[in-house]
Amino acid sequence: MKAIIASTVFGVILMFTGLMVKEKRSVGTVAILLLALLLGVNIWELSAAGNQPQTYFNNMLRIDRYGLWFNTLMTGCTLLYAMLVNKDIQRVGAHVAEYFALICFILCGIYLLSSYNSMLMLFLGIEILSIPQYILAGSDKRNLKSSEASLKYLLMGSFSTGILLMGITLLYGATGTFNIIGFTFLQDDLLSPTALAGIIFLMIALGFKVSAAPMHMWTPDVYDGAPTPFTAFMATVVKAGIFVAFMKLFSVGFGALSNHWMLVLAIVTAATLLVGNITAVFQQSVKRMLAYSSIAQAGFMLFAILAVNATAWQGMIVYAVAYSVATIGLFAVLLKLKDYTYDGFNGLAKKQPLLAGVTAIFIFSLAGIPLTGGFMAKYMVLQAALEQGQLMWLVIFALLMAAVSAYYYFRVIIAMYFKQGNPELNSEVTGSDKLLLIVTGIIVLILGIAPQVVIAGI
Amino acid sequence: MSTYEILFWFLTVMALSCALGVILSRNPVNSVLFLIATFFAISGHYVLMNAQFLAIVNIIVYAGAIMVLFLFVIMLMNLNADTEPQKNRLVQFAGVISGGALFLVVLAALRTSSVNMLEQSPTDIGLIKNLGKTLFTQFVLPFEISSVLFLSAMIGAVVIGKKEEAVSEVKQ
Amino acid sequence: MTNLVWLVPLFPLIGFLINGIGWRKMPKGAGGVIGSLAILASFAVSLGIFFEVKSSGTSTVVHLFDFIQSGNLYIPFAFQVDALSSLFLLIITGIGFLIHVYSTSYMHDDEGMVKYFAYLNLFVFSMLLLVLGANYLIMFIGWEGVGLCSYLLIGFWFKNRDYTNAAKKAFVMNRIGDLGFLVGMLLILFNYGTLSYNEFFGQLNGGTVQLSSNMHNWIAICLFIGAMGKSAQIPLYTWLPDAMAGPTPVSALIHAATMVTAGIYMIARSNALYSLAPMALNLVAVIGLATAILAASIAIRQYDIKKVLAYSTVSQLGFMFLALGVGAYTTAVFHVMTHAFFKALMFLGSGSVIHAMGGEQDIRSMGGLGKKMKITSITFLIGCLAIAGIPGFSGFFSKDEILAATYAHSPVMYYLALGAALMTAFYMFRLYFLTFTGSFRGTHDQEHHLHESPAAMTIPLIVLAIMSVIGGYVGLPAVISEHHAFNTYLAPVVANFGHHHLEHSTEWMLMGLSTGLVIIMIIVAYNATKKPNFKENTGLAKVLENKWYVDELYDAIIVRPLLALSSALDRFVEKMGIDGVVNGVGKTVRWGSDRVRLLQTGQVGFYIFMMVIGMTLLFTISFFWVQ
Amino acid sequence: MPIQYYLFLSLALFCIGIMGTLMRRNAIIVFMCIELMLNAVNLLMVAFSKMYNDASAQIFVFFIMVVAAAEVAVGLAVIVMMYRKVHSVDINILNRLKH
Repeated sequence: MKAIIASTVFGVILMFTGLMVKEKRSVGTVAILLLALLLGVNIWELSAAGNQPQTYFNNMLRIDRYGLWFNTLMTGCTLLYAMLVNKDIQRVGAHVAEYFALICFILCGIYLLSSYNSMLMLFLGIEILSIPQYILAGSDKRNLKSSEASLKYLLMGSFSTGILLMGITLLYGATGTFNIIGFTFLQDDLLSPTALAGIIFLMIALGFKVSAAPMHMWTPDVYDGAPTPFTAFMATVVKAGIFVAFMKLFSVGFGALSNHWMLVLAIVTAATLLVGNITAVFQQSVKRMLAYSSIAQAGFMLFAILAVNATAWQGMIVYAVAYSVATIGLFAVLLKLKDYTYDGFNGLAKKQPLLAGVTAIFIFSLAGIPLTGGFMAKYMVLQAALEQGQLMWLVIFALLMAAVSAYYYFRVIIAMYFKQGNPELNSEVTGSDKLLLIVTGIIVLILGIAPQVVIAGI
Repeated sequence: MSTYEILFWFLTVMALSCALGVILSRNPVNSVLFLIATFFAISGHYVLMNAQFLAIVNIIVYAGAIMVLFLFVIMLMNLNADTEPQKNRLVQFAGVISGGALFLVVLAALRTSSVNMLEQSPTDIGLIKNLGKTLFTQFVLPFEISSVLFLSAMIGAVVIGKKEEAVSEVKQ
Repeated sequence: MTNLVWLVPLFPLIGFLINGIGWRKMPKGAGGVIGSLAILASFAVSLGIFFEVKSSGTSTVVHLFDFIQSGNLYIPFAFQVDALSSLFLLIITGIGFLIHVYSTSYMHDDEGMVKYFAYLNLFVFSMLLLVLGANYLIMFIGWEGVGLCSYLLIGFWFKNRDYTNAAKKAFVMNRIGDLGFLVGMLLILFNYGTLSYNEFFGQLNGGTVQLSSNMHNWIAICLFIGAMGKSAQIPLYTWLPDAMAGPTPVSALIHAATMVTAGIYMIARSNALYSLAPMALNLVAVIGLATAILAASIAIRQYDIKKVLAYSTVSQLGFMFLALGVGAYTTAVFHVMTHAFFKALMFLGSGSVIHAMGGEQDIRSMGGLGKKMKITSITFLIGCLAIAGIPGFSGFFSKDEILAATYAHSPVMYYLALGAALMTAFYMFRLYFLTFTGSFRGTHDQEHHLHESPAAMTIPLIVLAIMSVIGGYVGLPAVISEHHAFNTYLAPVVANFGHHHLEHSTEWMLMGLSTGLVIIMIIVAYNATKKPNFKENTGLAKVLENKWYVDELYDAIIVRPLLALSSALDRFVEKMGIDGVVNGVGKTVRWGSDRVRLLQTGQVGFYIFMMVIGMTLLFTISFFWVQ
Repeated sequence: MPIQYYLFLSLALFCIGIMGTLMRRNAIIVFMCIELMLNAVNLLMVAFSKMYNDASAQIFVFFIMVVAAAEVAVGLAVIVMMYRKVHSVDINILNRLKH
């Protein structure tokens, strides 16, 4: 609760900062300070929390340790993100304070999503998460692609909101409550079709937000068109937040009915893995490849939702952090380059060995090579799916797709290490940039060697 | 047929036909007007279901504010039927077919769902006093939180709507 | 000493970090010295561990820290120190050290030398991790690590496009194999709830969880698929010959001490599982045998000195898998050891030759090098004698043991394996004679340039040559000595070895048969290469010219069919069949990607349309198909 | 009146809205069709509220309107921004980003 209040207050403070401080750099500094403070608030709230979940405001929120820990981690990722791409955000447009305020509001949405107990809060959380994203996607007003991305995202996002609401309504019609713990479904031993229809609608709407196939089609265009610093945020922390909401709904709310929705979600997962990995192979732009890769990674995270067990919860949090950190790092490197195609990476190892080195670590993590966080994350979600028992075929399929993913991820490594070229840099790589990238790389490695660190906090 | 039923069917037919009008009329202004009519029909349904407060809000907020905003934007852009581009027939047909298929599938799925009768007796849950109480006790958190939503929408309108000088890519 | 086992992988890791961080600034010599010293230190510790394990005969698990602990899943980061792993430690660090020393001289002119040593150290580190891990997950980490390092090292000379493609191929094929390993690992975890060797094997041998042998077969086959990729067995072997693109010492490292032996190690380590999975074991034997024959026959027709060696490795690995498949686990490990000696020797020898020839690898341009390069020539000859299985050399003991075990298992397989062994003798000596005897066929410049390699290169050759001779005496055949030191040493790890009980007379007979035939093959090879003729068709004039009728007879009966078989297999089975299928998969993916990509039309309407279609389908599935 | 009638009416309006989004090229009209979908949901929500005699559903409708208003504000801003650049609100010309 403290974090929710703090995030909104800080957002407002940032807006006023924009009014009073004209220099972009100072705004950036204030934003980073406030995010650090927000992280502090999160830690404070986490340390004060007991083991029992706490409910607030007539069961609107139900805050448990998992949610608080997730919030803390995601705030930490956001802080890392803000420090890494601070300068690039300042380059996007004139309204730097507003961008950071929107990021604060998005965090507020994530806090709601990790602790909602009423469908109303889910709905509001998703909207608080989405509307700032539409704005951030369109914030580079000099660039037509950015506006196009924004409009596409807005139209499709609103469409999915309609579907989400239809799902919530049907579910309410079937159960008479908005409270996800209070759902009672069984009518004469038969799942009421209304409820099942509601579940499917919700699956589609949330699947849209996490870019699961066939609702994924907005993802490449929006991620490609949006200003790169904001793509980095939208593809990582935001996505992780929605995943936790997705998981909470399907395991707390509908967990008992898993045999009714599991097959459909398994099909969605398979389609997501297939489309994401296969389409990524042919991309020429690394930014767009990362968009498809985020679809592919979403396919893996869907395993955690499918599994409905304790390992899945742990796997989800490890995955969220490992994926977010590696992707943020990769985007930070990408932002340093002028050319976002694979060719833009040619010969990077010669010119910027450190940049190339950390990029290699991030790529290894995304591809799931052992000793990086990505491997542990994939391992845990697949393990969770196996514990579930019926998903062997899907796990094997996922592993096959992971092998395909090596192809497009390693193209980056080949470009950096095995090709000649002279990559042009956008801006100078300063000492602090290097330090931050090294820290990011170390986090990825720590997650691979001792994922315990993340799990222990739950 | 009771008055209630007559009203129900009248409003239903009105809502559906006006909704079809929205998507079929070529002139955007007509579409807006049809949509407003649809909202009125839906408000009528609200009244039938004793949700008077929502009926009024629907007319004020939707028909009154939101739709006027739409109308305003359309007028501003000076869009009329002649300049309105149409999708080709095949795409329109595909749209109708897929939308219709979805409708039929969901309809078939929900056909067997339990039949509950709506109570005819008037209740007072839809009255403003009752709703106000619920809103400010049970739903006070969402009420407060929605302010964040508005705040970000406001920022959005400012950030996005404000005119900025150079545009790198002009119309092709 | 055992408790210090963590030092063994630590030294190469430190070496990697120092070289890896400082590769742009450090002088070349320093990189080589640091890299070599790191491995030497590991070797010293390994020796200590080896003798301790040898004297005590115990198996210890050294727990370092908790790796994963979530729910009922507990995987510690622990090392297993026992006879098997300590033996592999010795092979890896010992031969690894020699290769490092050799590299200091071989790579001296390369600008990326320090980086090279960083990769090399990382390679050794990964392999040590693979061997030391006390559970399958640690093994898998090392498993992936060696795949990655081989990728980096094969593509080390990345300016050549083919080389990077070879690197990519190696990596992708390894990944395919890894998939099998991963599935097998997950199956173990799913069924037994543990990945630790001790617990898993304990469960297998009468623990609480009892499973059908069907499941054991599946797990074993999945693991074997992993081994196929890493140890280059049909159909995943084509990366290994292509992997010749890397610097020659790397080939030596990959082929002799690390990487390819991982599959053998894994199956030998899992012998408790394989003993319960007869179907999988048969598969291992058949695949091993087929690989041994196929690769040996292809090697006959190769002209690239490293390609011949590469195919011979594939073939020898086939022999090892054959040994595993017939249940002679210790014999397979024995062959790993002897093979490590002579194959490292030959690769380094070929490196010496290539060095002297100024980068030339085609044996058609060599010949008569023995005069100029005495040490290389003699050591290479020792390697050839060892791999061919001439009595007295290490290869004889291990190969003979494999053949004997195969005979006990199935005489038909024995004859096939014997055929492969004979082909081995043929192509190895063909290689030797073409390279080192006769007259020089290269350019004048090359001839002028010929010289013996410096001491840093020849000393490892000599050491390896000595090992290639004496390495086999730790495992004398039963007919000579009842005490088999090697088997005794491995006994605590491998429960049931040597279940072939052949009559002594049979064994003598088999030994005599194979030795005799091998010597005949060597003579055939000598005759076939005495007058090297690399033209495709030999006209009538050639026949008349030829005084040796025997030559022609050999040629007609043995050499020609062998060559024909070799080209046919090379052309149809490998290029079109196996490579075609493997590459075809890649092509299909790319083709699919290109098509699927076009769905992304950029039209919002179309996107929503797809969403609606998808929604309709999902509704249909969940309401009308599932229910 | 059986709840089914409202369910079907609402679904019909909802699907008309979907058809509209698929058929029209004018971004504003597409946006209006989405509003139509939201209203269909509202209608159903009120019907269920009546069925359960529960005020919370009506509050939910209230929040849907709130969110819709916010979305419209941002949406129209984006559409206006787009219009300023390309002088059209045709969604078919939004195809710089593809493949």
